[in-house]
Amino acid sequence: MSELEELYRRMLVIRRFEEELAEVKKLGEVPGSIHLCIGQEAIPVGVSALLLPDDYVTATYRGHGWAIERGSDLAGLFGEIMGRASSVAGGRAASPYLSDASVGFIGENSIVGAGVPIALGAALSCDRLGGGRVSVVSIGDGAMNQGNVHEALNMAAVLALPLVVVVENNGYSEMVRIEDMVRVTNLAERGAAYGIPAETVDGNDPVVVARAAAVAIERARTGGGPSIIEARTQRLVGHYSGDAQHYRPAGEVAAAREVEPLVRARAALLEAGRDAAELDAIAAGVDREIQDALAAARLLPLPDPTTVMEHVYA
Amino acid sequence: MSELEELYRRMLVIRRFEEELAEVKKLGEVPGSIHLCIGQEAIPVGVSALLLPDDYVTATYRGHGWAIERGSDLAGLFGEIMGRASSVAGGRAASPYLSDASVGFIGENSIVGAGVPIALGAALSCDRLGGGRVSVVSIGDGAMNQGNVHEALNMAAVLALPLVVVVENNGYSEMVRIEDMVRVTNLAERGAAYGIPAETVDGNDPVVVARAAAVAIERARTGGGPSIIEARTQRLVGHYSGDAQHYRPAGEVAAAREVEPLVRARAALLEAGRDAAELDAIAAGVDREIQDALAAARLLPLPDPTTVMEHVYA
Amino acid sequence: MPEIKNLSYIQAVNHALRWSLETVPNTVVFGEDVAVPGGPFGATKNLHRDFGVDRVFDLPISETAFLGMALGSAMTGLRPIAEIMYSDFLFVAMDQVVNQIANIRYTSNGKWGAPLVIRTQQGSSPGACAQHSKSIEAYLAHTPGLRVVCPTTPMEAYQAIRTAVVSDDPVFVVESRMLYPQKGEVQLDAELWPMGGARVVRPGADATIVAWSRTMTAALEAGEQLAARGVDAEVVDLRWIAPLDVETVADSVAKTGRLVIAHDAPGTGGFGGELAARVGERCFGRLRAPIARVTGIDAPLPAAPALQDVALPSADRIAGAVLETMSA
Amino acid sequence: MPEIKNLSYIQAVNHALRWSLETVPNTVVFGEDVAVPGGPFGATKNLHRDFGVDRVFDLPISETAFLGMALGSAMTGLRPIAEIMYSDFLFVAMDQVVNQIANIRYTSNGKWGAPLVIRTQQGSSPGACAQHSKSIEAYLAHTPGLRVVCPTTPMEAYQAIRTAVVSDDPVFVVESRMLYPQKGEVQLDAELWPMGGARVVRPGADATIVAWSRTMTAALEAGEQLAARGVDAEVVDLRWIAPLDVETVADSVAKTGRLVIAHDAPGTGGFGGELAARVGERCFGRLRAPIARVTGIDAPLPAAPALQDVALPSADRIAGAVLETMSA
Ligand SMILES: Cc1ncc(C[n+]2csc(CCOP(=O)(O)OP(=O)(O)O)c2C)c(N)n1
Ligand SMILES: Cc1ncc(C[n+]2csc(CCOP(=O)(O)OP(=O)(O)O)c2C)c(N)n1
Ligand SMILES: [Mg+2]
Ligand SMILES: [Mg+2]
Repeated sequence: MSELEELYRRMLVIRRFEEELAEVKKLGEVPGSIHLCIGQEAIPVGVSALLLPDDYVTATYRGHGWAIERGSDLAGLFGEIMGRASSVAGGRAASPYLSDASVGFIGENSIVGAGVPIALGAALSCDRLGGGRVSVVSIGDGAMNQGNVHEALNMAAVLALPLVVVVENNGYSEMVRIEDMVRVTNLAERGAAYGIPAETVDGNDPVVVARAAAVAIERARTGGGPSIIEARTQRLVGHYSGDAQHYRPAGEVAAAREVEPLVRARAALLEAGRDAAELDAIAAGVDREIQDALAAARLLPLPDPTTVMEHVYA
Repeated sequence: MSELEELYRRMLVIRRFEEELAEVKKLGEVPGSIHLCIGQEAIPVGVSALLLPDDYVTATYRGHGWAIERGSDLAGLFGEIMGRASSVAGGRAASPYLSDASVGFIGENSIVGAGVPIALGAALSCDRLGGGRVSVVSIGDGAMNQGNVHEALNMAAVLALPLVVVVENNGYSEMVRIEDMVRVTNLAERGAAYGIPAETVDGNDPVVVARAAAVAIERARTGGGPSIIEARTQRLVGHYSGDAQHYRPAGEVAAAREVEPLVRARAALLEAGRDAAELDAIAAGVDREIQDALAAARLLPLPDPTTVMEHVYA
Repeated sequence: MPEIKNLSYIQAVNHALRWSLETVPNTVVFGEDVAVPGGPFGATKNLHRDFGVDRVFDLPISETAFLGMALGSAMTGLRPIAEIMYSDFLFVAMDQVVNQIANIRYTSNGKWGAPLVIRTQQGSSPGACAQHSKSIEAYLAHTPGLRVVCPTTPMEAYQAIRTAVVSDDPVFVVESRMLYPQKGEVQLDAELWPMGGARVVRPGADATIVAWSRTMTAALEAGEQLAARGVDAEVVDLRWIAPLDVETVADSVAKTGRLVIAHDAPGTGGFGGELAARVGERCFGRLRAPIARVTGIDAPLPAAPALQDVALPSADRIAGAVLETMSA
Repeated sequence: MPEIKNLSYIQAVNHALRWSLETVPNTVVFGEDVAVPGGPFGATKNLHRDFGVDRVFDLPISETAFLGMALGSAMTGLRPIAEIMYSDFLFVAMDQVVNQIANIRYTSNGKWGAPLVIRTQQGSSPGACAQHSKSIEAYLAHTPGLRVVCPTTPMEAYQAIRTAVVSDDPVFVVESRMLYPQKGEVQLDAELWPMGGARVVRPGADATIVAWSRTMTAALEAGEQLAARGVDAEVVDLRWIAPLDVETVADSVAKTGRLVIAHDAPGTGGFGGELAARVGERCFGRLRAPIARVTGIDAPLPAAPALQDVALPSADRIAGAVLETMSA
């Protein structure tokens, strides 16, 4: 299987997971709101292709894709989001704050930017405990305006820690445009303020993302310190499950659908000689995987209310 | 009187105030610690030369010079710092947190960086209420690593507010060197991250500072948005009153004394033809002013303990 | 004839903000998604359209900077109303609250003031994670210099915001997300209410229940349950956390001899402790049973509804606590 | 033979940190001015020299980032000990405390943990401004998931830090700047103490005084004053705010029937309210007088000593409150 084909399959897993989740949400099986990464799959997939099992990943509320790429159990993820006694976080965290220690997933974070200082801590462990491990953190474009991110970037540079900061620039923070909230064209321009190598890449191409990640991760593994990768992308859906997207100009999403990662990867694969049936078979396989996981999640029990006070302390 | 001569005199006022304060502290008349701006006088003097009475100034705990330049009553300042019922803040604020609404002095701040968001607010008022007023805020080099400063700089740029941020880069944050705490050579390099014009200037020359301030303040007054001025300087004394400065390399302070603003200004004035006696007369006048203020402060009563609950609320 | 409308809580908030922009000079409204989008919950709907971008504007995700901006602009002539989207997010900007906004009047000896309003909303909802479900009034209550109100009805919300906007003190209006859809009558041209004051919502003789914020719903329901069982509970809405109206509560307890305090925030260190301490002192010798507290668990709030159900005060639990004080 | 030294409180802290670096694997110490300078108060003196820059290092003035770093590194194998120079500065990093550090064990269903220590110091001193004089224990106490200790003597400080460092929970060691110079005997090779537990420092029969942090000094002095007037006060050092040892306090009050709680933090919303509420509940019917609180004023703390003198609990005021409960 070619590199792209594998990346394509992995993006499909995330896409189908998210789509299925949207359906399950409509059925009333998901309490609370969910923030889907539909359209942004190339980023977790491209970056994670370079990661090893004992690396660490930190993400945001829009982090299902990162958890999946880390190798979290799909049924456990569905279950967690559906408020069940999941293998992931027992139903305590839900969609926007889940974590999974078993796969080095530091977790999502629902406080904008707050994951970066935490990922910095994981990078400190990687550095001090040895083994060439790295800590990757994903944030959104809007998060670049939070003080916590600024502080952590500077500190990562000063301590030369193995931290890779991935900025998934989807152009929006909730309902406002990033160009109205900063006075730089590319967020990667901020790297210079910290002395951190930074580049802006096409976030809808997993191969491009993987190439940038390879450089950054190699730099981190070999003591070269932090990097910033700004990956340009678009979300094809609302900020959260109930978002009517009135704020998006007409045609924007339709145009985005033309250049979204799965459409592009499929076209590239066809171009490279794969036939459609082959790709459909991959999709069917992914679909089964997702359906099985969802079915398994539906069998998970609800959390036992008598356990509500467990794990506040060690 | 020439521009430099007036600037020299004003620097002398600050210098003598601070020196006298150090003496008074030694005499046990000042409770708590004080953070003197000795060596950095050219910065408040150079910037304030361009300010009008209804502009706003915000500073740090090292802000006596800024308060003096704003026109705060010298006796009131001494009294405030000495824990007396002063005209400045009634003894409630002391050396590191004093403010003076009567002269548009938003105040010092003892939380590193926290004055910048507040000064941003004053800039918002300047903008929305009209009149071409500006808000100036002084911070230290170390404050550039606080999240609050980052957020406020970006916001000032986005809102194009009349804010002038003066970074008094004295090379140290308490006992650590700025070059160990950032990976840029000049802090002004960070301006680009916000799209804010920024420059690094000689902070020991009040004329140079005034020139930079003129540009920044004019920009602010005319709707051109914020600016950053990094003024390079050195403190000739400890971070605070009890600081033995073990962390400073041998000879550093001695070398700094050769190029400090008052020495340089005096030399320049002599060079320009002023004679020493003239300058000594200025110094003597300043000295009297300071002595008178201190004498007046010593006559101020202690705050009345029965007023302790006043002014918590309006 | 008074102008009375049937409005949801969030609509009442919108009306109060509109009133402020129309009536109180130099009012500005800012926060995240408050302008063009009209607010994540619709609180600021159409205000940007009607009052323009100079007065109603969106900001980057920089709460520290914009609460600082609220302070600095309030000191210098504006009357800012800032929105913190979820009360949990206040913690990223807590320095500006605790060390700046709360201090300035006192530390300037009254020469500066901070006439600003910070609106936020709190409480848990099904599926909300621990970072979107805190109830924060106790953190604010322990910070002298602030005023804090937790409105529970559309009319209360309308009046609380108006009172806050004309106040020369910094006021936190802590709204309740769970109550946003609830409707009620709002008299738009009502006189302004003074700041402070609890309200006896349900008079009763046997026991006193005090609650605030979302928990009032459970408290009132408990009152009904108890009535059905022949226990006549007096239910008091504390409303203002600061200034605190202990008198109304103490008067009620002097009458009933029994007190149950309910709130969603964790019990330990919650504001219920303060209230219990004060009433315990005032009503010493007049209490017929120990003061009981029914509160959120001493844990971060779990997201799964199955766990949330036992994590927060319910009408059942409040009624149960009252019955226990009756048998004490 | 036990190894006993006469140390100041700050020296005891230094010894405890040294013990941690020597004994507990993967311990790291970081903060502002803690490495080469040895700490603003000397707590980390020579640790950088003896353990190297990888384990003891200085950081930029970025408290949010470094508390987050403490959390992330604690989750992944290190045992960080972070220093927040003044407790007031914690508010700039409060999100990492309230929304991150306190949550992670619970929200991960026990799969992640945060074995970290945050040392800070609190309290007012003459001339200190309102931004350098907060007492913060109540904010922490209301945040489930944290452990909080306020040591009052060199030996307490030494043991509290050691207990904190080996704990798998996040522990705040809230030291007292005013007590730093005070000397006392420290047994360096003492067994570790378990976490929690108040201590009866002065046994007595007539009334109970509970205090913690700096205020213990005033409480003990009040005990002496009262003894001179024939009142035999029992003085309890609460020590751990979380976990809280109500039993020791309640046992004392069951005996004396009278309770005065003293702390420097503002009274309203202070931890004294919580304690009063708990004891009020437990000792209902056994109290001979209302529980009294002697606290810092409900205001930002003023800098001038003339104002500070009346702003904080003194031995006189505490003794006065006890006498009042005696005559109730
Ligand atoms: C501190 C904080 N402020 C505000 C929010 C509310 N909020 C949630 S997501 C979001 C937008 C974030 O935008 P971006 O960083 O671009 O990420 P994206 O959602 O686009 O992935 C905001 C403002 C929050 N969760 N935390
Ligand atoms: C938030 C916060 N963290 C730490 C401190 C302690 N502190 C006071 S001054 C200072 C150094 C500041 O350095 P810089 O910004 O360069 O200003 P300078 O003192 O050199 O004028 C520090 C760390 C503080 N006051 N506030
Ligand atoms: Mg975005
Ligand atoms: Mg400096």
